Amino acid sequence: MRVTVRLFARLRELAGRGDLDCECPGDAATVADVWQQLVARYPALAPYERAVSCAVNAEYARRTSPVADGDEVAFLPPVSGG
Amino acid sequence: MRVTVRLFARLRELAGRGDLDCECPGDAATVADVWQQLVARYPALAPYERAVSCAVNAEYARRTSPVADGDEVAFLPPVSGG
Amino acid sequence: MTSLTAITPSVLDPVALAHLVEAAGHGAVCTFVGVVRDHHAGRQVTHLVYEAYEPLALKALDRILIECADTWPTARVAIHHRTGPLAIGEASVVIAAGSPHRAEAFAATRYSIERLKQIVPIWKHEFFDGGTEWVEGATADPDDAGARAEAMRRACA
Amino acid sequence: MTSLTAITPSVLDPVALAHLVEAAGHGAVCTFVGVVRDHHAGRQVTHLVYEAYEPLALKALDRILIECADTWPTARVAIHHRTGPLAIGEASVVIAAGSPHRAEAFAATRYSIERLKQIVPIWKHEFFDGGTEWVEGATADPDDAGARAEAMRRACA
Repeated sequence: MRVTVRLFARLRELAGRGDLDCECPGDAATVADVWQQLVARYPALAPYERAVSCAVNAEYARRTSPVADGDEVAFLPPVSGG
Repeated sequence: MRVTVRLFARLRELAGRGDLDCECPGDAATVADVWQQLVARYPALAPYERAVSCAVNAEYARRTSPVADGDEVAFLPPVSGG
Repeated sequence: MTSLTAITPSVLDPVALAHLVEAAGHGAVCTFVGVVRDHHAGRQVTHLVYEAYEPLALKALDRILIECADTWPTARVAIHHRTGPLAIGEASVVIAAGSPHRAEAFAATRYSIERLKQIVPIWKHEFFDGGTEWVEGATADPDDAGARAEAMRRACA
Repeated sequence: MTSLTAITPSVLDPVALAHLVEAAGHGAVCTFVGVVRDHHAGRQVTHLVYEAYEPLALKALDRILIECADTWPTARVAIHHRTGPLAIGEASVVIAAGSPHRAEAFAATRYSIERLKQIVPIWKHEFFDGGTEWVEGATADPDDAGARAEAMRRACA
């Protein structure tokens, strides 16, 4: 299955892009699986392991949340609005 | 000695006027003396005895504050700005 | 030229007041507007008239600014109160506070409205269907430490 | 037609936001404006760029409005946040809350800015003399009860 990954702010800069496709092996995967794939491809993201928040289809999600083919999975560094 | 008394809001309405002159016997008097004179003339003000604040020459004062000839003595019902 | 404190029969301008408290290095501006309500104590209010002992009211507003400066030295505060007849929905008072960080701006604004209601000689004359009434709140005593502490408590400071 | 929540590259308008939270029976309007500061962490800031994950940021703002409605049912709240490049002195965020009495308006405004900083996916890119830096604050977790309690505490509610 394939998901679209979105990265923001410093994560986007570390990866060098804000949008990318990610292939996960098999039919079932979680947000954590997508993150693992991502870090394998962009090791510079690894330090954000504990600080990152995630969203699936523009709703906040947990690492354990399931993702389906075609989903948009976003990884968010600590926020700093205001 | 003579002072100018200023009354506001409901005190003004109870007395029927906002400015009046007040004669105090002798050369020395306090705000409390002026209030006594005032209540003698306008008994309707008596219930405000405990609730009233006072000012001499547009500065907050105590009942025991001295007043001098020509001073402006103001009596203020509880305030309600805002 | 707008001044930091005013007692005025003119329509109040929150934007002008907010500009007045801007400063280099300020990251926060908090504004409070008191608006004439259409009802009070279960009665339909038609309009209000505010009366002030103007010279003392101005001094009391200045005193509030000094109290704020003592407590939040980095904040800048402005307070304007309107007098005369006011229609429902009009602003009776506007307070603005600017500061480097938001905590001081919020606290100084809230503290100022609490203190205004305690010590500024202004009176609200309420006109409602079937009569009028002078609203009477606090007996003004600027030196009452208990009142000042209560204003600080409400300002969460 | 201005909406209660917005993530927008346009200049923010505190007056329009204050109008949005007016209602019959409201006696208080509190407004907070966050302003771009000229320095941060000892550095001279030249300008900022805000980035947002817009669809989720809008949902997070709506969530804050719902939390406010649960806590202060009589208050009406509006929140606009700007994105893109901002100069020193420009408004990055405006929050307005109207309510019958002042306590709710102050609390809802303060709570909203605290929650915004906790859970709204917006990032500040700081440009200063000699470099740039992404500011990173809170790890966003809307369900973190401790964070929400801290926002309530700061709102003095």
